[in-house]
Amino acid sequence: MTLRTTLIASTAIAFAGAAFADGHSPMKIGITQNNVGVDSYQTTYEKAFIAAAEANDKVESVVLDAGGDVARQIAQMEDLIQQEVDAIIIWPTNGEAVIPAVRKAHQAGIPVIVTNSNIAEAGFDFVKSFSGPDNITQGARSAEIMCDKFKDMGIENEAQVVHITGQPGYTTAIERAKGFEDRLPEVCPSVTVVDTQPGDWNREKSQQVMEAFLVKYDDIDGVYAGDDNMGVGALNAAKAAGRDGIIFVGATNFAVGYEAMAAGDYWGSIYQSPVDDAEAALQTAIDVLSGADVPFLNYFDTPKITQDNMGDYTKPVF
Amino acid sequence: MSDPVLRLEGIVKTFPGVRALDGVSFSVMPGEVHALMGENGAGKSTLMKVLGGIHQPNEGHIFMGDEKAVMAGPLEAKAKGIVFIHQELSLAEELSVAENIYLGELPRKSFGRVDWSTLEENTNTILKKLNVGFDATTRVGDLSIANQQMVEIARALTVDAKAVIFDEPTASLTDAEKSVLFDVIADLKADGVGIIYISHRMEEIFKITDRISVLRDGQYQGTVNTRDSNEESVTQMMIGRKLDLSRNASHHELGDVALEVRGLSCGKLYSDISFEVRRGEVVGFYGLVGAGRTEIAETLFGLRDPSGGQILLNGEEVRISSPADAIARGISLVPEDRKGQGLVLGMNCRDNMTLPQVDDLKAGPFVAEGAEIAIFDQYRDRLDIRTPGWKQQVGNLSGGNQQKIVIGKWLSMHPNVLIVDEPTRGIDVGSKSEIHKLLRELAAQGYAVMVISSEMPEVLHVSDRTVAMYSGQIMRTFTSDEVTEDNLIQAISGIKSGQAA
Amino acid sequence: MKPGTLSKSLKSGAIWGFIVLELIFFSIAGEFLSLSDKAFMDWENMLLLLKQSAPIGIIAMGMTIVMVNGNIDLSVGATFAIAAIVLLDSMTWPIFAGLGDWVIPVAWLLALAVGAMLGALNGFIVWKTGVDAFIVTLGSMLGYRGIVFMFNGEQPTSHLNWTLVDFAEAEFLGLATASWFLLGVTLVIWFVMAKTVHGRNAYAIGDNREAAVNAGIRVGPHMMINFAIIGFLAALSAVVFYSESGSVNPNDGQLYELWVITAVVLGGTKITGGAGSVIGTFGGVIAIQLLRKGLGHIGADTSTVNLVIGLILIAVLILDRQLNVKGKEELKV
Amino acid sequence: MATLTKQQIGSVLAKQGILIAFVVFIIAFTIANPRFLSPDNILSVVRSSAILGVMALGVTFVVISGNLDLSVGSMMSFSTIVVLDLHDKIGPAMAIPVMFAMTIALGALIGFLVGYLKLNSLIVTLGMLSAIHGLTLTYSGGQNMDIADKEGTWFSVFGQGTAMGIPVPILIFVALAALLGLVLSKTAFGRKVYAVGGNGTAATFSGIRRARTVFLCYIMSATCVATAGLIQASRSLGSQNTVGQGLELEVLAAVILGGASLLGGSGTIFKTVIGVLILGFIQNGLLLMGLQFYVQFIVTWVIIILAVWLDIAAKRGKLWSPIA
Repeated sequence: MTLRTTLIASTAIAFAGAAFADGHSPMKIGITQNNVGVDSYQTTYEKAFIAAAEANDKVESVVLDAGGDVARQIAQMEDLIQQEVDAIIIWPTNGEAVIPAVRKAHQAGIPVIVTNSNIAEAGFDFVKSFSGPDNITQGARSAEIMCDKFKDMGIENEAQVVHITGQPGYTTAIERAKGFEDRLPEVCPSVTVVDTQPGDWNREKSQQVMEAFLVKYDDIDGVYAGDDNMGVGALNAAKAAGRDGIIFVGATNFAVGYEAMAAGDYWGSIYQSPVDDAEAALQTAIDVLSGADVPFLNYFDTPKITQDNMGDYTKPVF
Repeated sequence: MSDPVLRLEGIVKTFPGVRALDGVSFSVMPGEVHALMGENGAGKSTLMKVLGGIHQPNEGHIFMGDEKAVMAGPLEAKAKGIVFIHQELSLAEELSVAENIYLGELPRKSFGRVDWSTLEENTNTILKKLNVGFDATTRVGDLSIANQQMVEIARALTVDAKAVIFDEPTASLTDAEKSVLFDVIADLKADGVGIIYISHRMEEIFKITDRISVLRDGQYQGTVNTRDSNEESVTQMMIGRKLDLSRNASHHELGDVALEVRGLSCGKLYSDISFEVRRGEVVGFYGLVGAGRTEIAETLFGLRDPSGGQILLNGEEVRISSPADAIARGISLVPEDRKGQGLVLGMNCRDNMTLPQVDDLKAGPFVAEGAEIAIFDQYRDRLDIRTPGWKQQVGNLSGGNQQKIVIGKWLSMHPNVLIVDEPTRGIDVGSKSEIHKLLRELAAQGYAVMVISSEMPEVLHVSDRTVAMYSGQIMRTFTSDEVTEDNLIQAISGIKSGQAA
Repeated sequence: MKPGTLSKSLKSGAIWGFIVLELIFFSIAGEFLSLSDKAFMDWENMLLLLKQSAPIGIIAMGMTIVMVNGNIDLSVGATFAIAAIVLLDSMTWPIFAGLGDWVIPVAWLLALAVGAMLGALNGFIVWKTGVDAFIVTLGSMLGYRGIVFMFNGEQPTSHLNWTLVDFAEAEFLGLATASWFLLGVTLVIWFVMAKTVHGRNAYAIGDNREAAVNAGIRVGPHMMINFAIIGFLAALSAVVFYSESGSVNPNDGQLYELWVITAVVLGGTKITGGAGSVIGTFGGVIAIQLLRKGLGHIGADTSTVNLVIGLILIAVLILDRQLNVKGKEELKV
Repeated sequence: MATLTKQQIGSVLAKQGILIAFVVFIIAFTIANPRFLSPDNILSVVRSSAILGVMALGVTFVVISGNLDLSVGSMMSFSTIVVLDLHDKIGPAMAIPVMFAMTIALGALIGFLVGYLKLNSLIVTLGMLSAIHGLTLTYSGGQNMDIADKEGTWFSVFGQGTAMGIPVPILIFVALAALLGLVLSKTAFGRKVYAVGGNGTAATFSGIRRARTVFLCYIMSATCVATAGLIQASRSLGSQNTVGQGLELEVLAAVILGGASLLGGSGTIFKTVIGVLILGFIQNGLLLMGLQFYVQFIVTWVIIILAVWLDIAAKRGKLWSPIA
């Protein structure tokens, strides 16, 4: 059975280049997303992906959502293999747990593209390409934004920072936290991270965490939040407590973060567009299927955005 | 005479603040049916729990034969040959008859499998003895209440019992079933088994028992030979005073017709029921369980929709679609199941008593608690309810006092028609006679009263007229002059006498 | 035919009727809405369905026993995650370094033992304190999840052992390893519930606990054994699943209790205990997985899936209610 | 004499056990960190507990009536998203009543299913948990909802305002607790809720319309959820679709901690408030002690079981269960 699928699939791939180039039969691209609806980044991503696929008449797409559940994602991988799609894009719920499922697709001759957050190295052999932001770099850049601001303010030798992380266990949360915590001591060795708690990508949860931090610590100079949703939650807590002068830095610039920045309350973030993310993933898949040469790590750029340069960027739609 | 199978010696059981059993000593001989009597709260059930190993006595000993027996738990009591037939059905409805009879000791094969063939064989042997119309594989939930009681009784026959304890076994049995039960008891007796028989029903006690032991307030009052005593003397031992069990009929004038029912039917439950109840009159409804008496009451109280016929209140036709409706029209129902239907056991006495009128007792937006307490005090005094105060949880009262709370609840509504279903089921003799007296008094005050009962003495005692029901139909209505025990029994057994009232 | 047989067979057959309905619906809708050229009712797809039902299905078998018993276990998702961590982590422990691939059975046994112990702990608390199982396991759902995070913080625990993955991905007689486990567990639990004294006692306890106590059944230990069984099965589910995927997030298994309970209730087990069948639960599990798979097949989005599953659960309850109505004569309470 | 004293202790524990436990926690945390009892911290804990607390008030009615409500979390997400969306579309003055009407309609649906159709509340509200989440996602299209003009709207008063130095959410919580406390303990409706939960059959036999009472309990619950959603929306002026996710269990934990029995018929608003505060202070206290978040999980587990255990142990007069 496995042999048969492999044969069919590899035959399909063999003809793929020629067939797609002619534009006769459309490419069937399946995607399994992490957890649509948990925040508007993923929703916007899903919409952008569908829009991009519809705009391209050479592409047909099957869009699935794992709802944050590894088991469901693996089942969806199996479904896509069984449906004999031409390529699979996966936004992993767990960068390691999906490796065997990715291997299965690979063995069935279906190229796999990882999107948004990468799978672990052990799976690289079975993947054509990764397309997405570099979360570790993002974390590092947030550290730099914060450090630069502290230096401007002249408090780089005494500043105390609290860190609110994303949902425990998610790759993006882990990588950003790692990037931030590794980079901060390099650029600002005297700044201390006094406390870390998860805010679960949730504005309300983050607000509660920050409220407790504010009671616990009289001196908080900076807050790093794993995304702007949580950052704004922390900002709300600080506002309510009447604590001024705290530097807020986040990531994934949401509309709320952009607005808070415009209002002068929020210092900086990382500009990451789900539309770019989705379009890059789809394009990577198309490139792979068309036989084009695709780099293995296909990062799209996620620049720093602060109050100083925010005029260069449009307000995010999500 | 041989040695007793079971002997109790100076059993004392105390709970914090209470001496529930205070020096109980009696013995049960092989082949003896030994009645245990006493009012509710006298300590019978505590004594049974001591025998069953659920409570450990503080003082005293239990002897089985010559040996001192310590009952560490239900299993050990069973292993020593003591078997209980519980009053409240203790069956698993989803399981088969066989599984229920052998509950806790299903025969095993390898891998912990149930040995179905042995199980069925053994069960059918027992069922044959009981002469019942169902077999081992029937689901218990599909049986009638009476048949379920027979399953309960069948359990006693599974083990090599030395002593069998029957706790109110006839509460829901028909006469035919009762006689089967008495045959079973006779068989056990012949096998030399000692039997403890707990019942409030005097006629049964005097029919089948050999000796009677009496408890009052946890204290042992003595044991008498049944043939040397009579109802009066036993009752006196139990409560220390005499009981009036004479017939009764109204000596006052009857008023208008308060309730009239014409051709009322409800599916298969009952059909073509017609009767009337006048003010100042007590009408008794007598029949077997399942004859449709309770269902008529439930229909009048808006709990069932009739499939045909008319209900007239004070001459006016009414439709009653819910209990709230019934209450608004002045109908009150004291239900048969006191704990299940009559009371919220976790609530206090006052709140239970005023529950049906809580909407009417208003002080601004709130419930007028002062008015509630006044109502409670009034009926506590009138009905002689013994409770430390209105704050007492109803669940902590004795059965008789609980029943009085339910009656008080409905009296305080000043109903046009008061329906009382099994008013004295499971309550002690003292409270029983008080309630009978109360029902007569209510009639004298002009209430229209319907009394549903499975106890003939009760019906005979309180009713002005008696409606005999059989299988969903009224067989005959008797005036108090006409009624005799014989023609009543004939009527409820389905024998037509041709003298329709 | 005895009275009530029809409505009873209608009830026990309802779940299979529902499955057939789903198959027909998704096959037809799939023709119009799905991209795939392959039919939904493709044999391979159905085999896949069986395999994908395993994680929820194996736990659902344990939940059936516990619910028939008159209890409930809300902590299975957390137990699932702990067992997965033990499985994957223990394979890297230095003391097992010399075992080579023999570490696999050792890790399996460890994970299963831990699952059974956590289940037994729930059962022990229910038994000894008399606190309702709903509250006890609501608490341990939090507590066990705390233990999950204690293990490895917010990091996933990973250990990819390709021997293990190959075993988990293997197929025997056309069925995947996970499918075999699901079928095996279903068979064993069916045997226990229908044929053994322990199983029959479980029904008796759930139906009438007082009666069971009076009959001398040791209700406390009995319930504890059943909690241990569901803990064991939650661990077995984790073992089967994570042998293949090799990495566990600390929040894995969240909401599994809801899926499992949904499947068990769909399968006809009474939530108050005393009634329920393993075969019905198997149907419930298949129905749920079919629904999830089918909705994906026709391209429904997350919000629709949530909406539909919630509404179906309620619809099944209403249907069940209608089948149980005895007619106009019924007492209105 | 000795037994009597023991009994007295038992009865005090039974009645006030949860309150005593509460005082013990406060003392322990204060010793660990004196800041714990600072007015700022107390206000902060009570304020952040207010949303959970308001929801718990409604669920108390449902639980006393002998049912469960697991849908309050996703219903709260729904009301938050709806009021934020409508704020910019029809203005806050209209948005608030419309949101209340929509949320109460959902409560009425559940009340109809559980009360009138007599379906099992655990399963119905489990189904609604999922269905309402789907509804919310459909309504919002999965997008976050944000108010455009965050500075200029008076809508922020419910979540961020203060009166007499006390945050408005606290005032709403306290006022609602007082009001519902009176409703439950002093009115005919409250009495009926206890009766229906204590013994539904007996309540019916006393002429109480059981279905209507249960229905109204879910209306109460939905109204409280809508109020919580209002505070939530006003507090952050923007929200995710998942804002209330998981709150149903925390709410239930608070109500149970307060001593309401899941079997129905017992519990009070005052005790629920204590339950809410205990949860809030535990969370806050552990955070102040610098413990990892997962310690909260484990401590909450232990405390829930201990609290319920001691409560029923005092009632039965025995520490260990009599189950053989």
